[in-house]
Amino acid sequence: MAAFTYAPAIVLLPFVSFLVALFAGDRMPKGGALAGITATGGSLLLSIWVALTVAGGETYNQFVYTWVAGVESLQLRFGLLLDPLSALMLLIVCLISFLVHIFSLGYMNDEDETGLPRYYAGLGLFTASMLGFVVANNLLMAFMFFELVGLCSYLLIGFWFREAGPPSAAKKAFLVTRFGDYFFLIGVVGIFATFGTGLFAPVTQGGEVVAESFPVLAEHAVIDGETESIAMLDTVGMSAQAWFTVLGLLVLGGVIGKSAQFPLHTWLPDAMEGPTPVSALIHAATMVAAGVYLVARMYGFYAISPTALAVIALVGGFTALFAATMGLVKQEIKQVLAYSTISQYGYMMLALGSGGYIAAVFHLTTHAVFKALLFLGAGSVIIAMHHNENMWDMGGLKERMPVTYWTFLSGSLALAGIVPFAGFWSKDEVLYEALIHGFGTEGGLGTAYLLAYAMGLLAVFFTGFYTFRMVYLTFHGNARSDTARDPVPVRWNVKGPLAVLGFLAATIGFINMKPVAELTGAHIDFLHVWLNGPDEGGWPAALNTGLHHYETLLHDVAHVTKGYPLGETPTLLASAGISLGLALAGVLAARSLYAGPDPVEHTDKLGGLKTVLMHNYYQDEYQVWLATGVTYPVARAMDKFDQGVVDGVVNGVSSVSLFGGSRIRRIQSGLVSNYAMLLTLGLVLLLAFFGVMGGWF
Amino acid sequence: MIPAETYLLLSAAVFCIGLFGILTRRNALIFLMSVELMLNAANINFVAFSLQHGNLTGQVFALFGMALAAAEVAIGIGIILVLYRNFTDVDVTKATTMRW
Amino acid sequence: MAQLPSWMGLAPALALGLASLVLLLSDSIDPDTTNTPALAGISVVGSLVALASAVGFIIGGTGVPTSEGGQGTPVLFGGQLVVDQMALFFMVIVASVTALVVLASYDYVSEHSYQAEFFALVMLSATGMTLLSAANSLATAFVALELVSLPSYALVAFLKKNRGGVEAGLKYFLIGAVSSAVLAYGISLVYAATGVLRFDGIATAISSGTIQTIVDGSVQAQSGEPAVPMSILGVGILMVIGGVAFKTAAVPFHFWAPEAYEGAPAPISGFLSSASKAAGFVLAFRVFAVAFPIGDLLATGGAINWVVAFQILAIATMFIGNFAAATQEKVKRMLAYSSVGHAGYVLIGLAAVSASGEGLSFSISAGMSHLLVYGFMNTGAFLFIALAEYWGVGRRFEDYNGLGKEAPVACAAMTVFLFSLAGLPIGGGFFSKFYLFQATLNVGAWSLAAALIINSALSLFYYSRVVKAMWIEEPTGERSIDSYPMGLYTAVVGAAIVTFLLVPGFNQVSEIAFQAAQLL
Amino acid sequence: MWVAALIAITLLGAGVVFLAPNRYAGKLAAGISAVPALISVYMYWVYLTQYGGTGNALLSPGDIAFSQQIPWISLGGLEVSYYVGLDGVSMPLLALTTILTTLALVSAWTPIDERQSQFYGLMLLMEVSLIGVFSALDFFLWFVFWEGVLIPMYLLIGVWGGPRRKYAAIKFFVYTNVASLVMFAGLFALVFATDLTSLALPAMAEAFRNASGLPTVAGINLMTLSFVMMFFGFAVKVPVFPLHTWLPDAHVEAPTPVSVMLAGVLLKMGTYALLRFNFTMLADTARQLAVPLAIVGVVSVIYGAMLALAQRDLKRIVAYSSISSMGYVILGLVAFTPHGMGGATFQMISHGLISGLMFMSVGVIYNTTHTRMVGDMSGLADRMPWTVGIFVAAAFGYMGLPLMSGFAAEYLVFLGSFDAATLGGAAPVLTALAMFGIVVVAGYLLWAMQRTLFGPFAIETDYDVGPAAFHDVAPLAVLLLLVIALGVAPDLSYDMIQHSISPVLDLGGGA
Repeated sequence: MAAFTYAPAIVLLPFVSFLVALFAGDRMPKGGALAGITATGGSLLLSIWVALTVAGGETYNQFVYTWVAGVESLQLRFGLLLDPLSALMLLIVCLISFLVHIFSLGYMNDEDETGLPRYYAGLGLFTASMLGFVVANNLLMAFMFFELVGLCSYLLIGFWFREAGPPSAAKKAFLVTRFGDYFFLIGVVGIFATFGTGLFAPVTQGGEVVAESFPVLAEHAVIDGETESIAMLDTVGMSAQAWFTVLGLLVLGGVIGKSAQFPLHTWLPDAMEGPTPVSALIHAATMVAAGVYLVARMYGFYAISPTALAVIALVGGFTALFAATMGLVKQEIKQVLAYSTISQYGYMMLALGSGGYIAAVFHLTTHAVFKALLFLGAGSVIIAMHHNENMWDMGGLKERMPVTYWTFLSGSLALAGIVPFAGFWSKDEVLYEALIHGFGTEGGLGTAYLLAYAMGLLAVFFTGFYTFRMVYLTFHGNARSDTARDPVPVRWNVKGPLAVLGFLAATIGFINMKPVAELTGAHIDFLHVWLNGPDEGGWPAALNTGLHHYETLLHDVAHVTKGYPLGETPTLLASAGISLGLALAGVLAARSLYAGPDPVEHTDKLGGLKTVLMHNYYQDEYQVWLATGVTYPVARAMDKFDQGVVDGVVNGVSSVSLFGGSRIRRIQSGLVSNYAMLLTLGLVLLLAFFGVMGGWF
Repeated sequence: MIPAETYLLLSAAVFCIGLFGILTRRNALIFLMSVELMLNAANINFVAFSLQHGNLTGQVFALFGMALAAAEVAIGIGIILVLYRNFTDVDVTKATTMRW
Repeated sequence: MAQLPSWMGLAPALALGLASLVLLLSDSIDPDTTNTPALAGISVVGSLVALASAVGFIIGGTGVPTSEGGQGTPVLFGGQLVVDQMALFFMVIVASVTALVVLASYDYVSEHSYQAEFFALVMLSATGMTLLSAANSLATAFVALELVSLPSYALVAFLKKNRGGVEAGLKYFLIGAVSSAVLAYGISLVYAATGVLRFDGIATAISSGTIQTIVDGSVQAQSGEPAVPMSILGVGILMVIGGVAFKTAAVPFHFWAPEAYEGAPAPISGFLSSASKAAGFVLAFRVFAVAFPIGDLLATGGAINWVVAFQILAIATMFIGNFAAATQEKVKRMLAYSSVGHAGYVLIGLAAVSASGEGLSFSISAGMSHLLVYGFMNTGAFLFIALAEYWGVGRRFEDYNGLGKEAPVACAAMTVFLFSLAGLPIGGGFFSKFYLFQATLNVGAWSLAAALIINSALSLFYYSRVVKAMWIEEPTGERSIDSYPMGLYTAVVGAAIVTFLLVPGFNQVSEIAFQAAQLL
Repeated sequence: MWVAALIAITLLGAGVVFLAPNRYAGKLAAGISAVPALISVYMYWVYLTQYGGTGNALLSPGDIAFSQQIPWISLGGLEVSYYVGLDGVSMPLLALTTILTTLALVSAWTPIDERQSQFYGLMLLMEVSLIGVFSALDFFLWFVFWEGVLIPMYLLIGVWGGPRRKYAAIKFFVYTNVASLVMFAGLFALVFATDLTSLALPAMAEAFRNASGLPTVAGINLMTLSFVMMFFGFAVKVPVFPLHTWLPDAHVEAPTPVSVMLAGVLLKMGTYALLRFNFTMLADTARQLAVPLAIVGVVSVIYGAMLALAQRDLKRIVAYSSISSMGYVILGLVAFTPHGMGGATFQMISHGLISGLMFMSVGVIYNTTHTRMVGDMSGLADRMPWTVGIFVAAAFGYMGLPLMSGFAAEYLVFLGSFDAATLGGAAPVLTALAMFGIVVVAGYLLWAMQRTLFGPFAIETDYDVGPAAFHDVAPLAVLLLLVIALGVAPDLSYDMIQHSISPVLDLGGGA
């Protein structure tokens, strides 16, 4: 338990490094980088300790700080939930962040960038926010750190604020994700209002539940019909399941924004304006991962809502395919990676939606590694290329930067899903889960799964294609520019992180080789075991966050069932074979088109489709149009209305009064005879009035 | 004895004549005279009803009224005099520098 | 305190009258005297003695019946004059305003000839006002009223070479003459209908329905008990209302006011719009509360419900005065119109009466309180105008631009006056207006309350225009202020201090006013 | 005694500053105002540690902190007294007032360069009235202070304001005064209908609560009519759509320190009064009218935010966003839930700090660049990094960034109103609509920041654009720290607020 006592330090250490870098960074060597490295390194060690403790079967879910005590009302508290899922995520975040910090020494310090304290402060806060999000034991705390993550992305994407592009991209990133967070916030408020708690897992003391969690309450309401205590249902006039679906979808809004799912993915490619290490951090471990992690975190809540599951699966599948097609035609190395990120998170969503909880977490893990690797590799290339990111100006870097090449290749194979690299195992499992649940589940949900599966499968081919198009254009063939012929060498601080990640990208998939496990019967699906926990008792019983529990819910409530069209093992092998085959097909297609010494553009062959793809299906255009073509004119019109009508009425009242005044004063004509006349008239009128009233006449 | 209504009619008539003068004449002096007529209409009432009621209050008031009328004329003439000096006219409608 | 002889009750009036006689005497000895300090000194001493004696009497309990622990009410000349609390209250107003005005006039007239006449006329008019406060009969009231009016006609036209002043004097005089003729005729009709002029006698006649007479100072029914002809009485009352309306500058007898206030020397404008108006109101309050009791009038029926008349007049006066003031170009004329508007507010004192005739003493005390506060804030405002005229600052709003930079103390005082006039709680004006408002709501007179609110809102706009000019605008032309006249400054600052002190001290004022009104 | 000391010291200080030479007036005034600020912080501490459980000043007047009562006036049977005291609602507002005044005075050192002694004197005079407004427990006393705020404000805008200051000043002055009069009339209609003998607020609250058999005017119950009139009167001050049009003009024209006070404290007078009068004294009527009132609040939120989107002037943007923020307060108040009303009150404090911070930051930029137009400048971050840094922090505070006070306030309001019984089935919908404000606010603030603060440095000006002076940035930093402190630990204020709110919620109305 001692590890848990120090767990808050995992979050606080990077936060301290933020403060140190911000206020003392310019007086420190390396502009505060060392503080960040120390802090994330410390956090990494503590995370490992926590993970080991969790591996020992212990978990932790306690409140640590009372934010709002609440008088005769809800208490709002911060707490830590440390279970296998969050322990795993802590490891990922700390590791990536640590490596990114080191890499930044090469990418930022060695390039003599200004504003380093600000940079490292941003990284520190970013890491701290993400870690806070990961360990949050309730939805409110999660939301708060989720928002802080958004702030940090704004600060870091807009790091080069003296140029025009980065501030704009930063604004877009924050704004688009804020739009998603709007729904998330409604969801958070709604869940608190509905259940009176935002806990992800019940808090227990001495075996007694002292604070129930909302997924458990929801479960009781849907399965056991315990809805008396949920007053909100009467207010909204819906059935429990329908209302929970609404809430779940609202929360999903935030997920779609942060994890860059369709249609809120548009911020992510723009976010490439930030420094490349930041991109690595955002894509691999922090911001984008937050969305998917959130769904996994409160998976029990989604598992009871088939509609929400279908939406998640479809959004994920569609995004996977959609983003992959856009990645086909990009010319800049980071853009390709950006779209691949969107696509890969689509797979995770697909997995979550289709009941593949393990698959999603698995893909999250492997993706974190290989995507960080690819970005850092790209960063290395960018250093070498004097910050020219256009792949058509590269070529032939393979010989000049071997370390970068081989590690990048490792990452690319993982991304493309080539056996035995990490991405193959996880992506295969995602597709497999979608497939078997699609066949097994009755009704619309099953159809949705199959549709999502189809889209995900198709995306595998595109993934292989664009990944190796990138590899060939960047590293193979002849150098197409002077800088590519004479690239700037990179130092250990770049190569070191690449090497670590390159190794991991090749091997991390072994933690859950499900096909192998199935075939051999060996218990080597470690991740499955890790997240499943003991089948009876232990932490899954206390926290209700175990895989077994989720599968029960999926089966009992959403009726997600497995189906094997070809029998269990053949289906598994067929699925793996198809996806591998498609991935290889993509790789080969790329090779055939771009592998030569002097590759040429083939995009023109796509005709009109090229234009559409280059413009990203006009997604940006319509969203910009919504902002500047609709919202802004409406605002202008309202402003006119305000100035003209609302203020006009106010000014009108005063004008009318003053006009009345200017008329009334005309009575005073200056002629004393008129005065006498009016005086007499007044008297006569009074006389007449009272004469009639009093009956004098 | 002449009925009281007759006096009332007489005084009302005198009052109205005075009022008519005020409304129609522009010469300040005639204006002043018209006011005197109105005041005297009141005096008629006082004297007549003093007799009617058999007490002297009315008559006393009439005496006061005459004295005050005289004082008023004195002030009035003075003002009309300075009016003439400033506007070279005793037309009450000439002095209209202040209005609205 | 030993029982004083009853004539001592008139001490305030006597002090003022004596001062005016001394001034006249000095004038006849040395007609061309320009010994302003002496003349102004006599006037100030006279008015301060009057003020002191009036305040002393109020505190001493004069006018409060001995049964209630007071000194009793001095009744003089067979009931023609009574010195009750209300009389003393108004004597305080008149004496304070007079003191301020003569103090300010010290600087204002020092360049002019006929100074002794000026001060003598002011003091005579003030004497008339104090007498009017105590008048208990239509006869004395009429005489006192003329004593107020005649000197003031002359005062308005005091600057004989000033066309505006003369024109103002003429208009004031002509309208005044017509109005006093109307009043006299009205009095004659009341006399015709009731046979008496003393207020209590008229009240007896109305309540008993028979013509009265006075024998040896006591009111008796006339032999044969002839009935009061109600229609004649009604016309008479209406014409008395007319006479009162003139003095208080209420619609439709207000036409003289804007011109007279604008054309007259500014201290005189202040004198007329504060003291003279107060004198008109004391007559109105006394006549209508004592002589024409609304309860009896309603009970006997047929004559006139004068409350309705005052409601009409009050609303019309408020609206016409304030709306016309809103768009004026000259500060003084704006104040003149606002003075008309304030007459409308005070008329609520006679208008906020319930259908059964209740609430009169409450509303009258509200009107009295407002008049007292108004006496300071309005006089102060006009004296500030006098100061501006003294400096040769123009009359228009623009001419006041940036004055706050050169004369911050005076302008601060003016700001207090103006906001107090508008009814902001920076001066007593807020409380007195609230008191009036309370009076309207007390009897459920919604229309009066609404008119009060609307006009207060509007008045804030035009008062703040002056503040804006003084403090906010930049000075347009060259202007140099080279002297800071002692007398004017003392008067202006004094008035401002009193206006401000009436915020915490309003309680005393309202209590005395309420007591005075209840004793009627 | 404490409150009287605050008032007396500040008033005396105002007098001293009026007489001080212009050169020293600023520093003198700031020094003098630090005294009431420190005293109120001490009082706050005393309250926090000793009066933790004190109830509402209007509903449980027996045990009110720092109370003092002295008879003053008796008007026709109405007893008026000098009666002051503080509870958990007014204590934070009082502290906000005194602290913000001191900071605003410091921030005035740079921009105010003429007639300083008058400026600082008037600021202190205004502080006197503001202290009075939040501590008075007698209606008349309260109203005297309430109106007393307007006169210094009128002059402060009018004399030291921008090009259209005259129009703005008189509009502000007349508009808010008309509103006060309407409120006044509405309140007193009720006072006279209930035979009150005292104008002490607790007495009024009790009388109104027990009022029965009230007359109807034009078919409307007098209680409802009075409620509407009072709401109108206070809503102008808040301001609430469509009674807001004085605010952008006043804000834009007012000099920075005055804008700070206007947005930071003066607007809160309106919501404070709404809470005290409409929602405490007339709680039953408020519950009945909850849905229309909530709609007014929600419309204000969206309308203000949309208008802010259409502006180019930084100050105007913040001004309109204030309308938006105050809409949340209305929404929270009508909810009649612990977090709704508490959150609304907390939002008063929070918005006071954040909007003050925003206006101050804009002011610091304006002092340097002499323009506030979004299109006229870009890349200021290059030249004034600390100012811009704080500006960005403030803007995110305004957008409701967690761990800053704005988020706490808004979240609590939403939490309180989402299932408010008073709003019935409309509660979630209205709350969700109001929440959309957080998207729009991000839109216009981010847009404005991108255009002005970031990008290549460019501005057409003859002035030297460089870092701001220390005394310009220091108040910003203090405010930012307060914003973060309240965001991290809302209970520094929220606990006492809730304790004082709960008696209001316990009042009848079936809650």
